[in-house]
Amino acid sequence: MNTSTEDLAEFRAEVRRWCREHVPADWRRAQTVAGDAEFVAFQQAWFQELRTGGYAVPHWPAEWGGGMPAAQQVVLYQELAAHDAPRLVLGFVSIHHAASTLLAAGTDEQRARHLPAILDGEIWVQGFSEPEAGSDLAGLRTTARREGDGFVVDGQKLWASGAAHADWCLLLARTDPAAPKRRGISYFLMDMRSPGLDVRPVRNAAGESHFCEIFLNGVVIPAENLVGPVNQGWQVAQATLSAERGMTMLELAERLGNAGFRWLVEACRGPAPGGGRLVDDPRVQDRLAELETEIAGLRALCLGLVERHEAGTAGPADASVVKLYYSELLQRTMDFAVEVAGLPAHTELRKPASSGWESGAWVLDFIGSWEWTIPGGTSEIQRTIIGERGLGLPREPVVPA
Amino acid sequence: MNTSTEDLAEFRAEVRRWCREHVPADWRRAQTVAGDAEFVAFQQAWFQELRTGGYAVPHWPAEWGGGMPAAQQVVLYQELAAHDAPRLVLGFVSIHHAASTLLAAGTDEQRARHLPAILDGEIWVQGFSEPEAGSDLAGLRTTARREGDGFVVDGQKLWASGAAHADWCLLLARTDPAAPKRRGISYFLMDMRSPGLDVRPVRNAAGESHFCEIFLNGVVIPAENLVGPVNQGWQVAQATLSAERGMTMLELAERLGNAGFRWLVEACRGPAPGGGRLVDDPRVQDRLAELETEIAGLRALCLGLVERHEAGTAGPADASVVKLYYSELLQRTMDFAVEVAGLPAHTELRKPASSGWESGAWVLDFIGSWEWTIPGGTSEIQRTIIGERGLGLPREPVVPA
Amino acid sequence: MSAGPGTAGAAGASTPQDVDDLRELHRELRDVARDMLRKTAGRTGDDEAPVPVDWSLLAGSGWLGLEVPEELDGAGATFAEVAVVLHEIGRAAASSGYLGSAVLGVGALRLLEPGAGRDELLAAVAAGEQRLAVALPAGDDVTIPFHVRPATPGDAPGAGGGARVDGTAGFVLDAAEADQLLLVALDPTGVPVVVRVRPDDPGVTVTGQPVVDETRSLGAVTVDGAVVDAGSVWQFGTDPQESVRRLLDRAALAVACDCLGLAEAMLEATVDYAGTRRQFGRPIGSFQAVKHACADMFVRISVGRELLAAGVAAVASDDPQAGVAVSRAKSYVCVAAVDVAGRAMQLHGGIGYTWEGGVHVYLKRALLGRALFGAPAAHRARLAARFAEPADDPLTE
Amino acid sequence: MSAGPGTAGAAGASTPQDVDDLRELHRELRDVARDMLRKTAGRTGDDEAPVPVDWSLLAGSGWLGLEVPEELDGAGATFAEVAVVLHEIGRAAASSGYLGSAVLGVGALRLLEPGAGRDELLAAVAAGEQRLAVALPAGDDVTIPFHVRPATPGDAPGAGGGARVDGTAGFVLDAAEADQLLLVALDPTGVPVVVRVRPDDPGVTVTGQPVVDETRSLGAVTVDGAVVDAGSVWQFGTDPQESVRRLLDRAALAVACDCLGLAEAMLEATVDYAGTRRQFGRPIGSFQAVKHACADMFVRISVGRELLAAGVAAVASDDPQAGVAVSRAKSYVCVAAVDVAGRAMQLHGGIGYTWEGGVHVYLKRALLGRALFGAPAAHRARLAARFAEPADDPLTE
Repeated sequence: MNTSTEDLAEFRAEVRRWCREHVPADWRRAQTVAGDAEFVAFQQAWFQELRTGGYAVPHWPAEWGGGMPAAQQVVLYQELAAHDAPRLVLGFVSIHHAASTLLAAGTDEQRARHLPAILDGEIWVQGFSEPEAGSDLAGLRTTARREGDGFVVDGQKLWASGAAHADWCLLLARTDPAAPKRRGISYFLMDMRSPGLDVRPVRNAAGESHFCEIFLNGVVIPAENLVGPVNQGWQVAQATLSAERGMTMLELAERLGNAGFRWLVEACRGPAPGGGRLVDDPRVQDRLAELETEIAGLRALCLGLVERHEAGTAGPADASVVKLYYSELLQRTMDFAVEVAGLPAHTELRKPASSGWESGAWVLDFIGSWEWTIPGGTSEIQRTIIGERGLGLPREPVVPA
Repeated sequence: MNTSTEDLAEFRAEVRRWCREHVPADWRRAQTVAGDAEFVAFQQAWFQELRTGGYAVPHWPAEWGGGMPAAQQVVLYQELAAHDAPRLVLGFVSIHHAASTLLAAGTDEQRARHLPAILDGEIWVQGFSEPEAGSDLAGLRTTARREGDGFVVDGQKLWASGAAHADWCLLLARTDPAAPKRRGISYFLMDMRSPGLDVRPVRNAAGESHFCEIFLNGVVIPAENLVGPVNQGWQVAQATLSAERGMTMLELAERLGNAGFRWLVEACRGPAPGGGRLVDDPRVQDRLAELETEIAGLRALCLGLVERHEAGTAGPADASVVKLYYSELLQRTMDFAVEVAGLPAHTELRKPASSGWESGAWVLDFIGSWEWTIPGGTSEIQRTIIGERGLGLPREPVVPA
Repeated sequence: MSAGPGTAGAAGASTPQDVDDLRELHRELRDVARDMLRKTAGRTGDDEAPVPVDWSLLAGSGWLGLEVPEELDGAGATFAEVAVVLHEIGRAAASSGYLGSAVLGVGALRLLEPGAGRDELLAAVAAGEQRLAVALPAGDDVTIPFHVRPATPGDAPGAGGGARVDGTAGFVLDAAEADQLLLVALDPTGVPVVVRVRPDDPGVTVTGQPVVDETRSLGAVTVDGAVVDAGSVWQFGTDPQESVRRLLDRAALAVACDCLGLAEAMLEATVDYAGTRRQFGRPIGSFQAVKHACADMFVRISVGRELLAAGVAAVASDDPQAGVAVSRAKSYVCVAAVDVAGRAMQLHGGIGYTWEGGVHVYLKRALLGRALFGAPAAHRARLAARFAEPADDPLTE
Repeated sequence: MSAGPGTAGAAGASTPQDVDDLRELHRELRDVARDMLRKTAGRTGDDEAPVPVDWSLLAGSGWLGLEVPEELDGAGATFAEVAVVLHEIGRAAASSGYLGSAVLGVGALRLLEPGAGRDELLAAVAAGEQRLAVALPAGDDVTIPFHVRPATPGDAPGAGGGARVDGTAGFVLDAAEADQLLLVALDPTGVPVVVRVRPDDPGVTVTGQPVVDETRSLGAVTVDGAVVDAGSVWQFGTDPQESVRRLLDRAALAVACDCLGLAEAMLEATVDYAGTRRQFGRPIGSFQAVKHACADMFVRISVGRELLAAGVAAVASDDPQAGVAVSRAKSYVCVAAVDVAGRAMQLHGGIGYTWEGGVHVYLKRALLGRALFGAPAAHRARLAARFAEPADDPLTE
């Protein structure tokens, strides 16, 4: 497939056509009041719709149904954002984290078992964080004890987004309690219908309950569901992180630029409280130009990361740079949106399910932006990673216990 | 002395009268091209002028020629700034650091010897920093060896502002090399005409040479010039810090508000490059209002620190709060000044000697602002002090050597 | 972190002894308020929404009449004391009708010409018998929202001698719970007046406006041809335009007091958490990333406290230049409060982002506070108007 | 920190192989430049002022004619290659006339209608025989500074057929060292043209304008009734207004390239220093305050590099929409460079504040770069003009 300017223009026209025909009209209103079941049904239906168009897993290898060049993916995500298409929220872990783990470290059997299933709607959840292991995954306490042909898992997971609807879980658990902290951890695929498993939703700061606690009491995982070698789980998790990051961010950057920021500008074109329009206020203009510039930088950064990842030239901290920058830029942008939107913004009490991180319910979007600066390694942790792995600065000395 | 509104208004009128009669006309031009000798002569003359007016050492105790209530000092500094009076640059360490050390920890003999001399123009320099002890004074290597009736000092001092013109030096030197880092340091008054002493100016980033290195080779200090007990020098230095800080900042805050910021606003009232005036640009207005607000906060903070210090209720990190906040606010303000002043600001190649930290030569002023964020404990160190002493957060764990 | 510098002003105090007495008084008031609010604030009901502080507790505390003259059974105190209470309510992120009744309601009434109706109402508010809300501009647009004209028989049967009121105001604090509403209105000659109506008067509609911050009660007040008797249209005691400005300044400053209180609470909670939560084998507060962020919060709060104290002193002493100090305090403190609450959420890590963790309550309240009664940019624009031409006496005192 | 993403553009490359070849070419160019500049830049003379890079070295390197067509003995390359050199000159904070001659001079000449005089000059510049400076607006005000009208015998004896030039331009880069000056002027009908004069022509005055940044040479060019022959008034090849805009974009972007280079150098120097300097018994780079500040510098530079690459690609390919990418790059990179150099000074501690430490050289250069050819606010205002009304195709590609 070529990515010349002409080919991309043609592809864009094709996606535009598709979006005009397939993006559901007025889904926002319905999803704003949707219950859980409606949300799941809508997500599954939209995923299949995208799949029919060939747009569900563009980032997967061609043999599994993807194979779209990064430049085309950018166009796809731009158009989906510009046409206000629903986002794949429920299947996010499935098509990104689960798939990239299976592709990078799974067995042929695991891939054959799960990749087609994901295309058919299998939902995954990530089971990494724990109460005592937030940013410090080395503090993981969940154990997986070898027993016969499998492992028996006990422990507790936190911040497992979407666990209530998940079929499968990417699980990190400690298989060698005696090993040093980052060693002795293994990576499993866990069936969420296993006995001994209890899922409880946790309400987040924005009032949504997609995060869950997962309680694990003697859950049995067959040995064939181990990913990579025993005790190498931390390394497996790290290795897939960079790949995931680039691909997920490609979409999110275009959403921020072509949905979130565009709505913000449109909102500023409406009448301002004291008369006139906000967009004609030089203070607002200045800030909009600054944010647009930063978002343009983000978009280029994300594309660059994907390209370098494909070329095998990505730096050891590139994924952290993108995560940190996106998180804080999202937060800054939403903060500004809250400020310019004034009091009426505070009356938006629910954001539509299936929407992006910037839904237009700016106050909730701003609060939701901490879901980016905290989970998956806080901004503070990302800065440490960038300093140490990206710049080679000396590590924090180890403190005697 | 009373500080009612009426009394302050009367005092203000008196200071205004004095300023109109005594502030030298057009001193800026002369001081911009002044050589070293002219600078020193001008500073000494201005100090005596202020002394005649009763304004040289308002913060000293009444018995030594001061005794002015803080509220009056504020008025004094406001008017001196508003009338663009020269600053006491050369005598700064003498009337602040030296005096407060002598008052708090000196002997009667030391006070009687030096305080009147300072009024007569005795110049002091602070000899604290060393090449290996920048922000970490505990790393001090200069030694003072007991020998007969005195101490013999060897070592090197850095960043000694004004050492080239100084008569005396406030010196920290290690008297017990075996003691833990912050112990075993003593505090001395050192005669700068002592044999074995060599002073070399160091050019700073702004191109000025008031900083000096002091080389000490077998310099003899008589025992009577010890301040406080042997090996308690670090504590003496710390104890006087808070007092100094409040008093020095009271003046600097009013300079920033009533000289620096006012000139900045005046500059913005002139014609802008593309026509119109900068002060009518809402972006500039917004930033000016923000800076003015922050400066108002600084001024109140400084007065509060002096008052709490007098009342004995100052918090353990109050001095650090003021130093950190002033430093960074000065830097932000100068940065903005450079930006709005545009290309012409870059042609100001010298700032007038005897002027404040904001002289109107904005580029040099901006660069000079690092003299506030680095020496005397960097901003990073101040944040650590605030976190640990002000908020009681746990200290950085000690690393095994 | 004990009470630092600048605990709300010393207006009216002229000797050092007076100042000390007032400080002591404020300290006591603060301790009582903190204790009471700790016990009652922060509870949620079955619907998980915050339960307001019991009105009888507020009435019993005497806080409702702090600024009501002693002869009307109030405490005869000033805004300086009200500020202490507001600050504590903010610290507790308490849900209460205090702002609507005791701060805006009493504040509006005290700006009016004295009279029997007004005095009666002041006494009733002080006693907690009547709850008020004041319908005044709540955002950046300060256009007066209501209009009054003489009523004609066409407006209502027998309406002669009365007045007809029209207009609408959004985001009116504590409107839904108010027994009486004070509408800031323009009379037919364009002079601001205050009109008293009741929520159930014909033509008056009060609609709740739920906001993301569940600790605040806001409502839209729509008045469509309501007819009131002449005794319910009240004149301001002095320059009416100036009086409206003072009322708006009071509202803005009240929100700033609240915001400083909640920022302090967030810093304290963060320091506590950082001292106990361990990661990488150490309390997280020993890491510079956390420690220095807390130090920055401390600096912001220290500066905000000084600016707020200046605003409170100016308003409490009816300083004609109070607007400058108010706009400084409102713009600085409310931005700082959002930043501090946001940092608190960040430094609390995962727990900070949960509903249970409670940090979100403060962040939402701070965000609403930033928008209420003039966004920071609006207050800065007001300050900046002074820069256009040189002042007679340019000294910033 | 090796060469990261987006090393200056790939304009003109249409296949992946071309892209790879171009990357390799840029890498070589960069390595040669870095090596050469390391050896020669940063030296100071007896007066402690920086010594410019030897002109013969520049001429010998072939960099002066990178954009000069091959038939005029240039390299026939594009702005993408010039950007690589500019970036390295910035990294070294080198004093050189490269910008005036090879970037602005050649850039201006290439925008003109081809002709013998122009081509001769291009060849002479490529060979290093003639040094140029271009007098164009250097600040936020982009008013064209010179005017041309037909000369009359009153202007000079025998001036018939020639042209008279008047005007003045400040802050002209490399003016004092130029053999010839290209003045951007308006002809009598208000159409922009370029006038070639020599510094010693009657009526032409070039005055040095020393600035705090000693690594740059700036001058004021005053032309008071200078008379030139008709062959020295040159027309632009395409839309003249558009051509001036492109020249200004080129100037702004060239400064941004320089600023990114110096920011990178400052980050590297800081990382080196932080890895070796010890305080409190540890390398200071192991403290989060230092480490996280370096991480922020790295992020800023990474983002700036991408924005710059987009600008360079747009200018190199004569994209008519290049202005957007240029204004983004100029505003972002030049602000970032000042911040990075400032942080570098801070993190170097005492040594960072000495003249000897050398950080100040970079900070001063960054500050001048921020102001040259449009301050960040001016470029943002230009970007913001696009927001006023919805675009036909709103996609930001």
